[in-house]
Amino acid sequence: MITTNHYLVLAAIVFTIGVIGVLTRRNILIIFMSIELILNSVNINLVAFSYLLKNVVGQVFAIFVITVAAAEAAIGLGIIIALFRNKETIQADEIDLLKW
Amino acid sequence: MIDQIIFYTLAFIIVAMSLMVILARNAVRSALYLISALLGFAALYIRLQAELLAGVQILVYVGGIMVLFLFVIMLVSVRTMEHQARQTRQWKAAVVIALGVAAELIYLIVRGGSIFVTKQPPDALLTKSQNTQVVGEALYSTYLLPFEIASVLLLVAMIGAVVLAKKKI
Amino acid sequence: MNILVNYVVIPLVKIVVIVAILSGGIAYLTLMERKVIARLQHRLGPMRVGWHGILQPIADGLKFIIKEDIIPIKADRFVFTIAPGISLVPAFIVFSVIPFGPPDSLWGTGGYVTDVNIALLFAVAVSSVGVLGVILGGWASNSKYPLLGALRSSAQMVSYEVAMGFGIIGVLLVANSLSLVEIVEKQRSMGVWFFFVQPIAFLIYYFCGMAETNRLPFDLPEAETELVGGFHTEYSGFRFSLFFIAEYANMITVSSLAVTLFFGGWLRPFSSVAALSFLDIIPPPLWFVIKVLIFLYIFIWVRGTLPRFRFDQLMRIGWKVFLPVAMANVMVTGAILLKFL
Amino acid sequence: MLVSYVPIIIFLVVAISLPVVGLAAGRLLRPFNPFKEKLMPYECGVDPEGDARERYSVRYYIIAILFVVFDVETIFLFPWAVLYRKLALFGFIEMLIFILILMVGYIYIWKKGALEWV
Repeated sequence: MITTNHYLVLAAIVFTIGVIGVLTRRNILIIFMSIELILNSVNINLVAFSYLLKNVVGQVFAIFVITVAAAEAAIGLGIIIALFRNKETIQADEIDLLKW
Repeated sequence: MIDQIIFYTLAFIIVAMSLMVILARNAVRSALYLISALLGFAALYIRLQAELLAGVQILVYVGGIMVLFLFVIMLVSVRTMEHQARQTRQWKAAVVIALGVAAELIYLIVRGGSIFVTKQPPDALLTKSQNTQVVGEALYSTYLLPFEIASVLLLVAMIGAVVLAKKKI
Repeated sequence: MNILVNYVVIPLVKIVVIVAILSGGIAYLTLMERKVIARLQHRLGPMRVGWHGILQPIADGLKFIIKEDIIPIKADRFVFTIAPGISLVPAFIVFSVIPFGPPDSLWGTGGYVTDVNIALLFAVAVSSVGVLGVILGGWASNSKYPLLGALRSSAQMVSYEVAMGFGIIGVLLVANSLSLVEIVEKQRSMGVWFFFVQPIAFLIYYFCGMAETNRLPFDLPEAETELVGGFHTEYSGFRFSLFFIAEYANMITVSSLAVTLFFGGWLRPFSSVAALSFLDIIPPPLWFVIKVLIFLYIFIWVRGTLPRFRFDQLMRIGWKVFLPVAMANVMVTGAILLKFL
Repeated sequence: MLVSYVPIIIFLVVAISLPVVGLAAGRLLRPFNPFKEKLMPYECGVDPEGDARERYSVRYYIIAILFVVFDVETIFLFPWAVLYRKLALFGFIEMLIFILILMVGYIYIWKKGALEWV
């Protein structure tokens, strides 16, 4: 019997994987992909609760999360491109100046 | 029984592919694994009767955002990167802390899970009418304001991206 | 037990038949293309293999299989191998939701593999995945022409996908359903094909379809004079044939969706006019195939007639003409529909 | 009906097996004798110059951004169009505002020349 808890645990695992990715990888692009994983784990929770409570609000919010993810990816990757132009690197720990 | 098989297969795909995302050598491989994970998420949404969301997930995430990622990877890919260290220096501490957070989350879910009825409702309760209609009704009436704000968000994304990326404006 | 038969066994039989028809159809589509273009240019086309070249596709297929499969030394082997599959598989799966006959046809099992609630969204979403194969293929080759070709090709595909999406919304406003079966049924109950209700949406859809499948006059990615062969320059043998099959499968997908959305799917012409009921002698699936063939013929005809656009012209048409027109079409359709509510 | 998605999974398996079987069958039939020149990246017959993964025009990225933004816009249009008969005038005005806001951005990028391909 698969309960809502199963989905919550799955989401927690994916969330953790995302957090580890954000904290440990040096490549900004992979950090961004880890953030996408985190957003998706949140969506699992929303949809699992929407299924449990027989209420579609969770799905509506999941759609908004996807919208935010799209906007975030657009702006974030724009920043990476601007950064790459100036610093010629996409390693997170080499971008350690507040001003250049 | 079938329910368990579906869930554990999808969960395995999602977790394995997510792990590969953060372990992969180069960014294109990561993107490839992320695509697989996202398709797994979409299948899970279908299992949870969120059909519209599954379609949106494939259309926007797999067909849209991941294309954007691959474009940027191509734009900034630097050869030398593959030979450098993949992890930051503090990666051991980071993993320990993240696992601590995970343990806490799972403890909370397992202990606190009983406060809500965790038994899944029988199928087809959500689908009095089609999923698209039900979601649409909520989206265009109750959640009218977030919907309009979403357009402002997209406007900001569009303008911001162009400003950031174009040298001469 | 019943579920197992209805949702596993019967669909499996249909899937195998559809895949067989598609594969054969794609093979003979290449022959049709060569023959039609030869006619347009006053040539004969393939004549040697079999009667009037009738066995040419089989010879081509065999050749694809026995040719040496070269993976360039600098390529990313894993991505290089997987990319043609990413391009091919979505092109095929779309057919799982396209209806080719009414729900009561084929001994009551329905003229489709499956009828899901979000069929149209599924078809649009899945066909948007194919672009990833092109990008990954070009990247994995690690060679200049494929990379440039892949960038161009994917930029073109995504640009036209947007206008295509808006075009489809025009139909949805009239049909009010994402199920392709219901969309065709709606055309029957309204007694009019959606082409006559949404002609602008159709034109946008079909032109964008041509651009999506990288066909002339939008075949910039394969512009031989400048890019050698585009994103599949480094591909040879069977892997190349996968990209090739994907392109033709996409042509069939675009034509099938155009027929389903705008030309009444499996319906005979003037399905509401009883006087023409003698047309029913041709069964619905055959009507569907005939209509699809007409669209495929137009694809080839256009290729034989028009020159190719320049890349800047291509982008301008996509973003500055098709997109605003498609958006205006959606809002105008909405405004007109308000009168009928 | 959830079960109506099962055929799609079956179709997926069949579609994936096609190229796999083809590649495997071809492996038994085709020749294999590579040498250095054959495995070189193709550059019109001369030895390749430099690295292929150079940096490319940022315009491709702008196109991809605009694509994602409009793609998200279409996903809001899908349920809207399905529900249009129910929403009627209210829905029309709602979507008109949504599209007008995005139109501001569209006109902005048009004027800034981001759609120009020079």
